[in-house]
Amino acid sequence: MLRFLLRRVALALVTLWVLSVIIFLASHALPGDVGRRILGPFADPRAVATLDHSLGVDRPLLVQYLTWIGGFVHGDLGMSLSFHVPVSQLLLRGLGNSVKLAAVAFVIVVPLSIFGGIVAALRRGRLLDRIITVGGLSATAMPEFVTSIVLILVLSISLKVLPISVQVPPDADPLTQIYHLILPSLPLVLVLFGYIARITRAGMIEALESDYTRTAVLKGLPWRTVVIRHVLRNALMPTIAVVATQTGYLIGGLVVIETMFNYQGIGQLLFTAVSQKDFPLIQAGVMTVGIVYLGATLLADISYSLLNPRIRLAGRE
Amino acid sequence: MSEKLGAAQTPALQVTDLKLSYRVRGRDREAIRGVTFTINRGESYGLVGESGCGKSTVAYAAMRYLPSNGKITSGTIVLDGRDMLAMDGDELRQLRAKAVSMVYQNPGTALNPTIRVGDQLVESFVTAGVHRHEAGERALAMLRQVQISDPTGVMSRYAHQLSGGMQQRVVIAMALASDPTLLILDEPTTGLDATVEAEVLDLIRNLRATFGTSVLFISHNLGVIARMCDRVGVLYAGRMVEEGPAWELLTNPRHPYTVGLLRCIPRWGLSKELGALDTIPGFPPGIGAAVKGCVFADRCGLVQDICRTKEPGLDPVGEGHASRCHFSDIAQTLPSAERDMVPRPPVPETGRSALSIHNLRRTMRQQGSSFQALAGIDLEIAPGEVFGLVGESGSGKTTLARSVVGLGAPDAGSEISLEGKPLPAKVGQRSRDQVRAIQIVFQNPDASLNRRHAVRQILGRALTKLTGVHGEQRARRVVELSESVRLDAALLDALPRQLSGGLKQRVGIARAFAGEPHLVICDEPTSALDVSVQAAILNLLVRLQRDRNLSYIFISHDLGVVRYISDRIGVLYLGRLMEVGPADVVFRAPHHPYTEALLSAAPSLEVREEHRIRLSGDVPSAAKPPSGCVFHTRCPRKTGAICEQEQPPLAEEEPGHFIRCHIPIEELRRLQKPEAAKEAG
Amino acid sequence: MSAVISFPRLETAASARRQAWTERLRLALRTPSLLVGAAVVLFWILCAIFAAKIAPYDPLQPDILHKLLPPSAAHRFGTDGLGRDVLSRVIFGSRGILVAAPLATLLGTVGGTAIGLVAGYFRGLVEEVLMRITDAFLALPTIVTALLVLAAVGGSTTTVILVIGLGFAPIIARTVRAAVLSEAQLEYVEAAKLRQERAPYVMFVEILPNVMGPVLVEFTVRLGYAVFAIATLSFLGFGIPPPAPDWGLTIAEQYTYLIANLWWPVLFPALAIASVVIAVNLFADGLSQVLER
Amino acid sequence: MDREAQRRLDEVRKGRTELENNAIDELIAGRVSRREFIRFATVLGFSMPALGVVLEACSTSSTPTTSGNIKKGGRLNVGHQTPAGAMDPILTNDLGRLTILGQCGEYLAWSDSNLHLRPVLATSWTPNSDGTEWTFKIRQNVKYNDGSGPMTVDDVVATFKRLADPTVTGNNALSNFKGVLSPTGVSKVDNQTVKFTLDAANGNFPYLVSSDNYNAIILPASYNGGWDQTFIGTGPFKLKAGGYVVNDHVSLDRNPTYWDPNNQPYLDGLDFKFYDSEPSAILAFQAGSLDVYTQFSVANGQGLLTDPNTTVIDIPTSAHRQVHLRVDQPPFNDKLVRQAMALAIDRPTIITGLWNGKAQLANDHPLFKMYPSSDTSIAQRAQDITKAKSLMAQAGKASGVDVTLYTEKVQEIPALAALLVSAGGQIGIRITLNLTDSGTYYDRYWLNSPMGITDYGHRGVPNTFLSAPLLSTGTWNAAHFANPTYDGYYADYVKAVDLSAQKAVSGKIEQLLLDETPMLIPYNYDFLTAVKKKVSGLETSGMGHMNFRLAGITS
Repeated sequence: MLRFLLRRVALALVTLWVLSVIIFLASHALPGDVGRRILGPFADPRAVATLDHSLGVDRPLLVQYLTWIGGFVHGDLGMSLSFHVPVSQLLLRGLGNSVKLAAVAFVIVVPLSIFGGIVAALRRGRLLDRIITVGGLSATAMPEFVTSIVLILVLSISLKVLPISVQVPPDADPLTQIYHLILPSLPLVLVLFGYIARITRAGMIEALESDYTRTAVLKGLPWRTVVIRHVLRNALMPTIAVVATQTGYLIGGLVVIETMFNYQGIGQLLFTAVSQKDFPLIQAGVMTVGIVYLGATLLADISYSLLNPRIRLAGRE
Repeated sequence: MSEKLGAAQTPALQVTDLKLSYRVRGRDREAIRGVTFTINRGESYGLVGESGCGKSTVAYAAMRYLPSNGKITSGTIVLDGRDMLAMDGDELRQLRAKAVSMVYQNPGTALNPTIRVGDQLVESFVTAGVHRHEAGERALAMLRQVQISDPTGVMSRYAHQLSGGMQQRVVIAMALASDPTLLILDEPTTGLDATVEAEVLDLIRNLRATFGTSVLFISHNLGVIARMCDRVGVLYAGRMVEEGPAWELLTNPRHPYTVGLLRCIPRWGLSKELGALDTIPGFPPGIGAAVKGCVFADRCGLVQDICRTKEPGLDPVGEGHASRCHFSDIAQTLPSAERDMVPRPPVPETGRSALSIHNLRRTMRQQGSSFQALAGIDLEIAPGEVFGLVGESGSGKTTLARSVVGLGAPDAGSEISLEGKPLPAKVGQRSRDQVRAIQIVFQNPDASLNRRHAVRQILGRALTKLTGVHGEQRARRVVELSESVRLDAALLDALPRQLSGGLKQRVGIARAFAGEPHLVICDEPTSALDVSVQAAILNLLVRLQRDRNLSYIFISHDLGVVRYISDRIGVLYLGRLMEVGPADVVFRAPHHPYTEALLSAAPSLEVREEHRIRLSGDVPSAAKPPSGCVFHTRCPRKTGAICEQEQPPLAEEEPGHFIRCHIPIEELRRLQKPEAAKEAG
Repeated sequence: MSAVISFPRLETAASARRQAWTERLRLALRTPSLLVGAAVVLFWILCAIFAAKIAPYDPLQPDILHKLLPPSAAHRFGTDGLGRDVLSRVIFGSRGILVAAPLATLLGTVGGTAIGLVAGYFRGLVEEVLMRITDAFLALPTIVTALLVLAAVGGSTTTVILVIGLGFAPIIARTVRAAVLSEAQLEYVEAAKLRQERAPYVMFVEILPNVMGPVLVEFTVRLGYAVFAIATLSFLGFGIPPPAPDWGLTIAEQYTYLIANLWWPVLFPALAIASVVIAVNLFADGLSQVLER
Repeated sequence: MDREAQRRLDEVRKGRTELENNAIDELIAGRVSRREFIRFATVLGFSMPALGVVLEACSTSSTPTTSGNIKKGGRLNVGHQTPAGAMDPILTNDLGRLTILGQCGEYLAWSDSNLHLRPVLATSWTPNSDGTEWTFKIRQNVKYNDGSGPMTVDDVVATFKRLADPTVTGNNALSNFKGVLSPTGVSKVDNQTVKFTLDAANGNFPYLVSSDNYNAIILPASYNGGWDQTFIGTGPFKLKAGGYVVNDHVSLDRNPTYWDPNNQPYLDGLDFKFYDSEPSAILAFQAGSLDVYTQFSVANGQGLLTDPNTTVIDIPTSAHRQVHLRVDQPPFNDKLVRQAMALAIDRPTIITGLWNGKAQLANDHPLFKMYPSSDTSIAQRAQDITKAKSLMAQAGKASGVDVTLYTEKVQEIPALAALLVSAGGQIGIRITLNLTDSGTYYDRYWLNSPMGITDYGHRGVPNTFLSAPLLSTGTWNAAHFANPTYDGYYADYVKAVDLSAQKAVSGKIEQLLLDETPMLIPYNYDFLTAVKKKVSGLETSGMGHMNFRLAGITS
């Protein structure tokens, strides 16, 4: 178990390092000159050169990389070129906001889709199964910007049941905050629903067709007990891993959603950074996305291994 | 118990004219074509037949547990006096909870991997109506009854922490929790090692005696059936073709299929010198195939016109013995399908060796720890010799085979030489001649043949790479090669999945022979096949070996098969050869205690109940081999401290007969006398 | 000598193969999701090919005095903010995505399959290095990778194809590697080694055909996501540049009209995207069902 | 003009410079319109009473519009473009920042929507006779919004020395002061007076110290960076504690120490919420989370224009899209082809269709009608396909030419590009579009493309428009236009301080540019601000300033 975890952590760290190199190289492929980007097209070339020098972007790549990654390790992510504030400040706030939004989406989607997947598997091949799988597939297939528009039109503008604005007074109580986040989280919910439900359904079907389920049924256990005690526990294990890998997908969705709803999360921050070629922010932002994803998958690995006695007890005996 | 006695008059299970079909690709295909049988109270009833004949389907039908596409189209199933097909869900559940239980193949998957074994067992008791407080105690007691040594410890473990044998004991314990009227055992020991299998079978016999449970025992292995059952039914293509008392049926079969099946089996003491094995040509009708007349007519050597038009009834041919054959009286005159086996001249003692292995060691890593899969093997194989290698799983048989062909390099210091010349460790380093000289026939043709390559491509590529032929010549050689393994040239364009198991294995054999090898390693080449097919493959291998005078290393866990085909035999245990000698010598006492245990564990058609020795426990982990003689932990003949401290040498006790044991051969001979006498008789 | 054993149920292996194909085709015809998916995709392919014949107007021709006309007989889907015919733009819009999405997916599939094959076959250091790079890319959502690259090189159809391909390659590499790992354990691979086949032969001739099933399924699944991703990139302004009648771009350009209840310039491209993605996904779903059996 | 008026006019004339008297003469003679006069007079620094006298004498009147019924208190939610960089006056170069600057800081003068200057921190100003020296009287007893102060002449001097200093990194004010004002040219005369000695004569200098030069808010002499922490200035609002969150919002409170006792802000405060994308801001405005959305485009704001609950404040500006036609490369190296392209464009249709009328016709030169110095008598170019085709034939290009149009994906520019494609197509100029993000356009294509559309913001005076993109030495000369005659005209224009002289040069420039056609300018577009009906009193400017001082919520 410990060995397993250590290996996973080590792998994640190596992956992170590779990621940092990729990001660094990619962001240095950005065209144009950093100083020019900061000072704008109408600035004096001498001023640009001076700024470049003071930023250190005229030094060798390796030196720049080491400086950057060194700063990163110490929590110094540099200054944002477009906002002139420390990148860490922007990212922390963005991440906090995104986590709120993602949490609302997860809280809605995870129980819903798992339940949907379970129901579909239990009604396999019947109408309800078709509705859930095809419906889920369709929802997953719709780009967030398409669903957002429809949801805004229907829920906010026509029915006026949800506020369109995600801006909550900062001192608002948590319930109000959540209320404001429901609408933007719905497109994410739709995208994730089909996916998680599908995996849950597949896991359920595999578990339902397994020998141990047959054992349980032939033991004469009531069907409810078979499902709850024997099937679910095994069926939901792959779902956990999937839910975690969906965080990556979720961040991709957040770029769109946050931009559309003008929600100051990491997605919008990334979008802005990329639009404005604010490379310290791009680097740190993309790194953060990577860290969040790897952290989430690591967390999933850990919970998976805790739930799976095969891994939990490995090395013992 | 009292309930059972009270109901003693009604049979435990009564299946009448059961017909069942599966809906496959939109069509209902009949799999069970009318099966009738009765299992009486306390009776053990065996159901045998080759794969696809419908054994398991009948078993699951008896529990009314069918896949969603399966449908019972007619017939009745009466269990414990109750009509199962008329039950609603709750009644059925009650019945399963209390009256009928099942144990099946792969105990590892039958147990829930995420629930502690104890909890699963307790659950069985609770479901059967035992009070929750009491269930724990009862579970422990039951574990003791299935002879689990540390029941408390096992209760708190998960399935994956138990060995296969232990898992099966737990499953059996669960099945017996409800003290069922009927226990269905579906290939309960398939996949277990011979010694473990013997133990489990013994356990089942004993438990049956204790509980008085009726048993439906399903197996493809006639030997197991013979040992376990009172009465036997032979299924063929969803039809009961013969039924009778076990002993009577196996010694005096009255249906050509049973006769053929029995003849296919390499019986005890039978060797290739004594003649070819019989085979059953052709294929059984598939599920849903329209059958007119006798289901066996297409493959029957006694077939007459009437067989194709009129279906014979299951008519009595003796006391409780019935056969579904128009000619049951002459069934045993079934002509043999293979007649061409001539005794082979004995291996010439030229003193040359085809393959020489010296101090072969192989250290392998698994989950971070390393272990010796092979711990110093010395072996000489003469040209034209068949060397049989037996041993349980994990003994290193396959590792040895792989080392010889050059897949997976042995440790430094190991020496393998081919015809006197040292052989590079890895196949990539070997010359083309060396590569073509040593080839292998794999166990599972499904895995060893590329699913996407046609037979012609598989054979042609092997010919090109091994012999360098191209174009026209290659095309001709492919045809020759396929004919040499008796594969119709029309099948050359087929993909492996379009071929039956036996045909696939012929392709595998042809491929191994493409480069005209000097040494072929046969790694369990028939263990995935039905006995009738196995016989044909064994015959083929014998013929090829005889015609080309090449050497085999023949690996198998089936002692009968090894005995049949081998000239010499080596017995492997934990990466060490425990005994090596001429086949007939090794099979005749005295033998190494491990060989003795293996021999006595092997289920066979001969009744040899009195003198069996049993090994307790499982094969120790190769990562932590026992000190001294590696076998001492399980050895029934262990003499004392010396066995634990000192590894005995592989000593030549008789000319050509080597045994690795501290016990002197005379002592072994004395200890094993009774069996030896039996064997000789 | 006993007779050579023949296969009684088949005349020749060739007919056996034909039978296998017809069997599979029959199975495909009995899989509704596959059929519906294929039909819709085919519909759009026809639209793309014959766009010039079908479309009533030039999709790029503005007529700003007749902008934002609701659907009518002259303009079945109405006109957009520049007075261009929405129907014609939707029809022509199929072109970009139907070229870009398959190309991007193909690129990702070919690249990913190669990486997966090499990693799964060679194991050891090669595998470690490849998989770490793959993992690093996997840690980023495709959209983020795409933004990163598009920011660097600017948006054009070519870069979008390349970047989506780049984003997909690691995902496909993972799938292929897993399949290769289990294939490589099978003995036919050892049989190949036992006749001294070179690694490329083993990878591409022996193993590849056997992992084509998962690759094919992955391809169709990715294809659906490619449509999704390309549309999203266009929407974010990093994809195919205007004035192309690209659906995602059109939605981005016109979605504010929704507020003024001018729904037609947005709804129709949105439906088009949805129909393509759903169709491709249905097709993928059906295909995996057919291949599974 | 009655005698009394005449007498008072004469009084006013007495203290005036020659330039000022010249302006008055022009007005009386009817050579300048009242509007032009006011503008010119304010440039020259007529004090309000004096201006009033002149206009009254000429039977005109100037009464600033005031709104009634505004209640005191309340806050407004303002949707606003995200500031594109550090909140620092000297670095500011975008609407996102300048609007915020203007809430907390003030300028010497305010340039209103009609390009009239109104005294703010300066009470009056006067040029010397040739326009090389300008003297400003500074308002007294003005406190800063942190309670410090009062603002002194030293503060003003320090502010402008900094703004004119070319060594300050990222100094955006240089675009106005380069060649006009050096740090040494700023001097304190006395405790109430500042003198600017210019590098060259400039008749429009007061605009450069007004709100049109948005960098020029007056800061304490002690100011040394870090504006985003303090938001210091003399304006009607101040930063609410912790109210600035980068990339998110700014919350401002009323400045309780605001200097003007008669014009205290009604509002308790303003909450600016930043939006990266216009559609999301419009959605938020539409859904009621915003009271004001500072600037929206017609393309995205169709809904706002027709919304009964919304007032649209519509200010004409000199902001425009400049389509450069590179004169030293085919196909536009031929004047005839350039003219043909210009004649192919149907400007009124574009204004109606693309802008819903919220734009003004322009005539392919930057001397827009809104500038008093422009010569409005030059005929407006109109679509003439026949003539365009014959010009193409005349140029030997009857079979057509191919060209790539590069531009940025900003606001309606892609639509304009599409319309140009369609216009060119009519006469055989086959245009391929290459649209990129702004950064790429300016980095790579702007100055290196045969044809491009560049986005030019509002300027209070045309000087920059006439120099940078058109002079042979011009730094933004994307058309690579090099015409000595033009360069000469430009020098004359800048030197001219006399309105009629300016107009005369303007006419020549306009004609030359129409003939040469190095650029197409189809329109000036209006600055549109969306305000909820309940909000009143908001004053906007073409530059993008939002004067919330007199804004409030109506009861």
